[in-house]
Amino acid sequence: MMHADTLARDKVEAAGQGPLLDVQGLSVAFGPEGRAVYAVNDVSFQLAEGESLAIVGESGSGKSVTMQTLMGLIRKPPGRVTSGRALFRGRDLLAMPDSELRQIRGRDIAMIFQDPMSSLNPVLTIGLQLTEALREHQGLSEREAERQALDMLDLVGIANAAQRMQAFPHQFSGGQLQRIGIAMALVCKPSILIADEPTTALDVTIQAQIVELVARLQKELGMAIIWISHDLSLVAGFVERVAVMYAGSIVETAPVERLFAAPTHPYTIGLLNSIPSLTAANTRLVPIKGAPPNVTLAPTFCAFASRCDHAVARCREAKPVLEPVVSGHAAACWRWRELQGFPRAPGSVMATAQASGAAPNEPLLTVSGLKVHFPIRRGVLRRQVGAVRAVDGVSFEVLRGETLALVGESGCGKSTTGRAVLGLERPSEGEILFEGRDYAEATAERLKERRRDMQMVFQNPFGSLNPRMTVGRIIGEGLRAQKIGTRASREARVSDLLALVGLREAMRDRYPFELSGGQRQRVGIARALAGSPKFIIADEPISALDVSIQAQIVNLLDDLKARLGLTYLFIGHDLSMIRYLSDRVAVMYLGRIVETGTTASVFGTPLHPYTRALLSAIPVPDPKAGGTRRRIVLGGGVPDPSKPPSGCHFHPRCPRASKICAQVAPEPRDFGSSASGQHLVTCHHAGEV
Amino acid sequence: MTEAAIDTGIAAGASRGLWGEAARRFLHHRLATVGLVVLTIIVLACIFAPLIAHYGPNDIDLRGRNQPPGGVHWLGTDGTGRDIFARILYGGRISLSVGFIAVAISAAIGIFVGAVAGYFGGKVDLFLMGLIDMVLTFPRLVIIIAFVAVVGPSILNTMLVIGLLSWPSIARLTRGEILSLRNQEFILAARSLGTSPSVIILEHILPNVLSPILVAITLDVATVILLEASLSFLGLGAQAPAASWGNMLRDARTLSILESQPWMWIPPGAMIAVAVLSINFVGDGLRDALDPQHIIGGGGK
Amino acid sequence: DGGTFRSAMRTGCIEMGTLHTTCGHRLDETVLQGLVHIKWTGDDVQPMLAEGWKTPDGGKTYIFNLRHGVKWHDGTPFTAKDVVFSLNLYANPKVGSPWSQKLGAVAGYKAFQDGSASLLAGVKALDDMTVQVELDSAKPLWVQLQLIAISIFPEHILGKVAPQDIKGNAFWVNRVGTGPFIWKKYESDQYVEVDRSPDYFLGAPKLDRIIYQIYKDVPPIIAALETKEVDAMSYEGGGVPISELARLQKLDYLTVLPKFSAGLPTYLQFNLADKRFADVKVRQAMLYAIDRKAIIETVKQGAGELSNTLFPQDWARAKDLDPYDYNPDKAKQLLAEAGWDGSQPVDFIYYYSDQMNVDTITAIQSYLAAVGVNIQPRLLDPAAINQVYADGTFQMGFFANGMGLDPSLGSPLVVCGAKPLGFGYCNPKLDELFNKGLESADREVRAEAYQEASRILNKELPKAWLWNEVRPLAFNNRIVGLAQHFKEQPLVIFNHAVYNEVEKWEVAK
Amino acid sequence: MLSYLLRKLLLGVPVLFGVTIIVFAIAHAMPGDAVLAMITAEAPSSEELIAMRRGELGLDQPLYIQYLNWIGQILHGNLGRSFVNGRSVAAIIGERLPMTLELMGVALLAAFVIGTTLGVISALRQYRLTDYSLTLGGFVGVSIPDFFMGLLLVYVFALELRWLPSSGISTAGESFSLADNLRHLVLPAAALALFRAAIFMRYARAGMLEVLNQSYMRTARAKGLKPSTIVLRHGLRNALIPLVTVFGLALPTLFGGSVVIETIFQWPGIGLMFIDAVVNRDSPVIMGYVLITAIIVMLANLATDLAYSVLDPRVSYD
Ligand SMILES: Nc1ncnc2c1ncn2[C@@H]1O[C@H](COP(=O)(O)OP(=O)(O)OP(=O)(O)O)[C@@H](O)[C@H]1O
Ligand SMILES: Nc1ncnc2c1ncn2[C@@H]1O[C@H](COP(=O)(O)OP(=O)(O)OP(=O)(O)O)[C@@H](O)[C@H]1O
Ligand SMILES: [Mg+2]
Ligand SMILES: [Mg+2]
Repeated sequence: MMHADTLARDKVEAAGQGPLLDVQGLSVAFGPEGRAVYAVNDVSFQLAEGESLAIVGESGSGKSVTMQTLMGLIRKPPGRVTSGRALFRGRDLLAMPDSELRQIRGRDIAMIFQDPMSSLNPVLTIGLQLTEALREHQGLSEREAERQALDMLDLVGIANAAQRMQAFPHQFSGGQLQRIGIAMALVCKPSILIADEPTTALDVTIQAQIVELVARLQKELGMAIIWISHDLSLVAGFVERVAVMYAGSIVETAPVERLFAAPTHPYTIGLLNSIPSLTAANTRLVPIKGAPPNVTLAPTFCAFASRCDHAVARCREAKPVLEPVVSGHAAACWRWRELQGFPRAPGSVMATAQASGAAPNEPLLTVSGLKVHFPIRRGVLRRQVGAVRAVDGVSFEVLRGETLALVGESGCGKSTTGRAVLGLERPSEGEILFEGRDYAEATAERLKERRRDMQMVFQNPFGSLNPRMTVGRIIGEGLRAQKIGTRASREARVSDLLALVGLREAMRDRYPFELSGGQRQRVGIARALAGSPKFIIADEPISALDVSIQAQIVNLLDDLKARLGLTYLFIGHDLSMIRYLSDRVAVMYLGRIVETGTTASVFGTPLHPYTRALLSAIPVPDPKAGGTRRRIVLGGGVPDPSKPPSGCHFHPRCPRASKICAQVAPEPRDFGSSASGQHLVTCHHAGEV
Repeated sequence: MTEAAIDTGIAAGASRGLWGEAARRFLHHRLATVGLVVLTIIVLACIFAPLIAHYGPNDIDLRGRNQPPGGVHWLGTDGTGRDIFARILYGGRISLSVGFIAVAISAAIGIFVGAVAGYFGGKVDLFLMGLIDMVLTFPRLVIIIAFVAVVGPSILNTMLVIGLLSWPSIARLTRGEILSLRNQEFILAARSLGTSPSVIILEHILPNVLSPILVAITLDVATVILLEASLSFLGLGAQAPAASWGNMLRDARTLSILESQPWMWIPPGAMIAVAVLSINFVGDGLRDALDPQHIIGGGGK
Repeated sequence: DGGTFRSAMRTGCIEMGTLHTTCGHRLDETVLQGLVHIKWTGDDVQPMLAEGWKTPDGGKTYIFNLRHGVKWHDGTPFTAKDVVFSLNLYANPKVGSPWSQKLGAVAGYKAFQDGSASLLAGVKALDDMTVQVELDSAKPLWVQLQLIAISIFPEHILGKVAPQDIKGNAFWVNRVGTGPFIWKKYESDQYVEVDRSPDYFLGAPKLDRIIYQIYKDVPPIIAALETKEVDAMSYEGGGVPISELARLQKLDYLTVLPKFSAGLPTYLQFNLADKRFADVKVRQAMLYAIDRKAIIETVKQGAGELSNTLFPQDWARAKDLDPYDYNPDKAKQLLAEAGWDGSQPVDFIYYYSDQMNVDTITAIQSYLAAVGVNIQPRLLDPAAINQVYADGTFQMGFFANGMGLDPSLGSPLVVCGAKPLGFGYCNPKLDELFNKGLESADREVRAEAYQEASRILNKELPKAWLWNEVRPLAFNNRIVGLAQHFKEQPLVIFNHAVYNEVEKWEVAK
Repeated sequence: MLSYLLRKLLLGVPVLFGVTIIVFAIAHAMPGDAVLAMITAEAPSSEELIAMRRGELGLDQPLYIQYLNWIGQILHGNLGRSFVNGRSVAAIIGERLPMTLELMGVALLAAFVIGTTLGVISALRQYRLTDYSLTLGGFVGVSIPDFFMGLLLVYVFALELRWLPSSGISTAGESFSLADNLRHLVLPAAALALFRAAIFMRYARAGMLEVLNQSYMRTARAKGLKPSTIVLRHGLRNALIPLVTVFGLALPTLFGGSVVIETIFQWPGIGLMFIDAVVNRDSPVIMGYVLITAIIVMLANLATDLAYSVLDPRVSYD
């Protein structure tokens, strides 16, 4: 059996003809006929040996399902492949029995999954998880398998790999886990690597590391790559070809330069338009209007029609097929020819978002010397033996009516700061003044009052909504808790809020799981707005969303700021978005703020080495720039916040560190001018060029 | 048009309250509905036992003892000529009420203690865990004998004793679930809105930890119905002439009856099994119904 | 090879020793022995370690001539020292044996009890092989009534043990006796194994060994009988439960003796301190209300002998007793006359929880309910029963008492001030008759006294006499000499010696 | 880890005090006492004798003094002497505990292995015939009380089939052999195990269903592993974690169950001892039993915690 198999493969390889992977007319549906979800509709694409292909598209457009179908990983039932073939080296993956497919999985085609933490088995050592596929497929001895796994770990840059083989997933940081996931996919040296949004959950610096890593490995190992993403700018730098998916179908496919230069399908155009530009600041973002497609309808028309400015009757009657635009570039749109003349960014974008009334100068919130330490207890008597210094001396002001952005690597203490401001975390030290008043010793009643004025949009759009409450109840919860208004008036207020955040009234009775990420995020915002607060802490409200939805939300926040005069503390790590929406920026590193200033001055003249590194890692939605930009890749990971380095926390990773940095913690110094406003930098070497 | 489709899809379930929606989901769960119907039939039959059974549960007929099932006595008679069918119905009153009420007591205590321990943590948790360990190691036999002596034997006391002794497992379960839930962001969100701890426990935590607890509760009902039989052996529980499924089984505890008079033990045994099975299906249904994410009709096909 | 006899035994008192408990005495019949032994006919005693005895003064002084040449199983000769030691041991207040009362008639017993004497003055060794026992007053039936169930212990072993340490002493799990079998091995809650003693003074046993298998529960014994894991379910096993009778009767390798063993009067107990039961009409009504014949025929499957008075012995019962035949109308009438308030429930205690007795109580409850007496049964265990008795916190109950060999043994149930079983009943006439019964050894004279007593008990019903318990026994036919032994005896007294002539039993080839 | 264990053990001390105080009080609330329990009609005791025996046993003292005396003994490492036969409680328990542990150990293990296996199979075949049959069987299993299950097993395997002996731990009068002992063990262990296997099955099924939906299961499949490896190595390991709690909770109930089963099968363990002690109001033995079982339950809890940390590396106790 095995023998014949190998023979067959050799034959195809010898023939040297045909693509490595040839997917033809693949359709996948979930659920019984009549109530089906048409997740993938007539998808065809080819992948040549060593080629790198990106599949982009909105959340829910069928990217993952397509790939998982190829790997035989979708659950059947409810999943079913309704048509199509997927030829891998001439053999149909969809037609072969599972036992045969098993031989291909992991060995010839490997996959990196979206969420590293949950796709690694929490109770097995990563050593075992790395070697088991090797031993299964290549019958290697334990030693040999371990050796190869070690090599692979080294390759993906896990330091001290030999020791870490014995560690369990929870002992790694998110970035490390993602690399382990990559190593796991690569150990068997597959011919195809499928990477399913492997970086969405990570912050820019790590994202950059991983993209770089995969690109390098692809060259070294000569494999073909399919990289799934919803972030066009991310893939721009390193793939050769892009396929854009929408509602289960590929709507456009082209070489990457060509796609950015001459997008043809209106959806692709929309997608490109929603990306904030690093160069043109303070223009309004252009999201694609409307909601993501409804894939429960049979694919008999153009699914994008309802959101398309150019849709005509025909679009609603028949489904367009992929037609070649030029060689290697195809689009599925009835009107692509007519649309080619249209400008890429439709209409000049509206003017600045900072239309708010009062000049932002009077401080609404003043945080000084804030420390939040989480005790680490050990021993029989639970003595405190140390502390996680999540926030370690943070001072900043938020002025009335402005948006202050708090940025920094994952785990640097941004959320903790936010929670402390809100009173959800008890500060170990420091003072928080809101409208000039300190609430540290406030009674429960006074605290409750403050909570009317100050609200938070939580980081995790799913985790922060009770899965068993309807949207209406979630939004109204604050009103009930604060006993605001009557039952009827609360209902009315919820309706208003729904409208305000752009959700339809019908959403009121839905459960969180029935919402898309963007909708969930808006529910979170509506909930925060319910009590008419003056101040909102928005904790990474957009990091998990795709660009077009990000654009929607950012616009919403802007509108609200303008209409209601809100003040924001915006936490995030997506710098391009932050640059777009904030007035001032504070950069955090390991529990401390290292640089604060107006957006323009921080982005224009970053003075702290860490800020510079961060900015350099921002992906640029331009395939040409991607290769040429100099990226400062920081060594190592974020240090353990319970044992922060002495002196300047950043010195072990700082390219500019000198002796003094290891000994003395720098004080903030103002490098601002009257034009640029205050620009505080906490670095011994700031200003030295 | 796609948007319209979404809207109509939602409108179908317009104004879905938490419970109305749950009820609708429940009724879509086929096994759960069957369980509920069976359980309802059993409960109604027990309540209306006097109308259904031709005989009283304690009407003895010494000359007509040990009769096999037949036209007169549908399920036969026992060692003193009592009608088994009637005893099953009347016995169900005791067994089911003991099962439900004792479990209700233990679930109430267990969930309360577990929730408090899990939510507040620290010293409270330490103290309550000690309490749980203590109750877990109590020898039931001694406690029951002493309890009967002090308060006297009655069904009410049976329920009380069982309830007071069997809550620790549910408390542990609840505590564990809550520990893992306590730091979820939606709890933080509720706190930040100024929601009070009691409302947080009731509205946010409990609905989300209910599913494993429901499994434990449904299994507990069976255990309790059986426990009542052992208790009546010790003097607590249903006293001599009164019937309960458990003590009907216990009365059949001789080799002769086991071998040649199966009509004395199969009916009570089967009733326990059917009741427990139905309760479990209802529990499954309830669990799925309270979980909006569960695909309707996914269970029990 | 004489083979093994396996007998089921329901007891856990081996470790405690026979001095402190009433259970486990059957074992002593095969290992330890007394001066005398009950005859298997159940109506007299036969000499054992005492070859013979005489009483020169009509029952005040007894002189026992001990058997010569008897050796303890460890080889030490048996002498009068052992007898004197053993009787003192029973009476020793520091030992605290419940059997102590059996020697209550011996001279010097009081002084021994209150500490003014350190020995029983009335017990003396006249020489190595002769023992004299002097009583406070003449008791012509003393040997027959009191000396049974008193085993003689080896002085050379137990004499070294302090009296307060006798209970639970290692001796009890490694007994040294003079009987037909030698203690071999004891496994707690499992079995006792005894092997034949070739030197037994009545002749070497034919069986090689006896294994007493200990059971707490009855169904396992029935199963073991069926699977031939045990050979006998006899007294020490508690008798075959009625519910399993039919099943065992079907097995051809078993001899089932359905009507054997009695001497257990079963009755409804009244708390006479409670006003509701003070009127004799109420008590009589209870008996009229219950169809005892039906209960015996059905629930008890014949395992009961209708009785209308205390004594199980035929000769002690008058012939003209009121039969209290089933008559619910009469019962209602009597209750009405007594002004019975049927709305008040009656607290009714019991402690036999086996199938037959629970069925019986069910039947009684149903019969009583039919005449307006609403009893509410309450199951208690022995300790609780004794507590309830001591406190008098009950109204009615269902009980049986082992009466044993002689009608005189029934007195603790009914004489004035009897504790704990009297419950306020007192009739001086009756007490007088009981005393009269003990003053003579003449059966005729005694019968007259007891028959008169039986009439009083029948009329006044201090307890409502229901029946005498009959317990079926079952034996495997492979043990020859056992079942036959019982077949000859129409009604065996419950306290009857079982292992009488055990040396003659054998395993069928 | 070590300090965690120490801390747990230290915390156990007040719990043990609590248990013993409460049980002591409750045991004395039982009607009757050791002296009354020994009275029978055959050998009625005088009131003086009763008083004397009470004095001897210390039952005439106030309850708290009795408890203090008892605890004093315990602190000297002495469990006291049985009221009934005067033997040392430690010796009695020492003799019998191994029997009970053998029975319970085998039963628990069998229940766990059988229950888990069937639960996993049931989960893998969710909503198919196998699943339904196992579920039904499981519920019939939890509907048969220990005492009836024991009888049923005896009837079928000892009486009808004659495969196994009906009671005892070994054939009486023969020298002990392990094979003989194991033959005797089968029925009582099965009677104890079946009910619990059914319960384990329910939990194992739920746990496995949960695990099957986890993304690491998909990863394992994506690696092309054998189905058996996927289920056993990746699935079961994770499904076992919640089961460990149920396992720990089953232990105390097993002590209760073994009282019944030891009686039915005449298994001479501490359950049989305990029931005698309760009937006899033998409070030193009752208290000895309570103390020992409480300690065992607590140690088992600790072992559960350890097993937890072995099975789930994310759990760390420090
Ligand atoms: N098991 C399933 N049952 C029903 N519908 C499903 C199932 N799995 C996926 N779908 C649906 O199929 C569609 C495509 O899902 P898929 O996961 O491929 O999206 P995606 O493009 O990977 O999105 P994302 O960017 O959010 O990962 C979605 O509408 C999804 O709801
Ligand atoms: N309750 C807690 N106990 C102990 N450590 C904590 C606790 N909460 C947070 N931490 C630690 O404090 C540090 C800061 O956490 P925080 O959530 O504020 O980071 P963040 O900047 O919001 O990161 P991200 O971008 O990943 O959300 C982290 O190292 C985290 O592990
Ligand atoms: Mg996806
Ligand atoms: Mg955060």
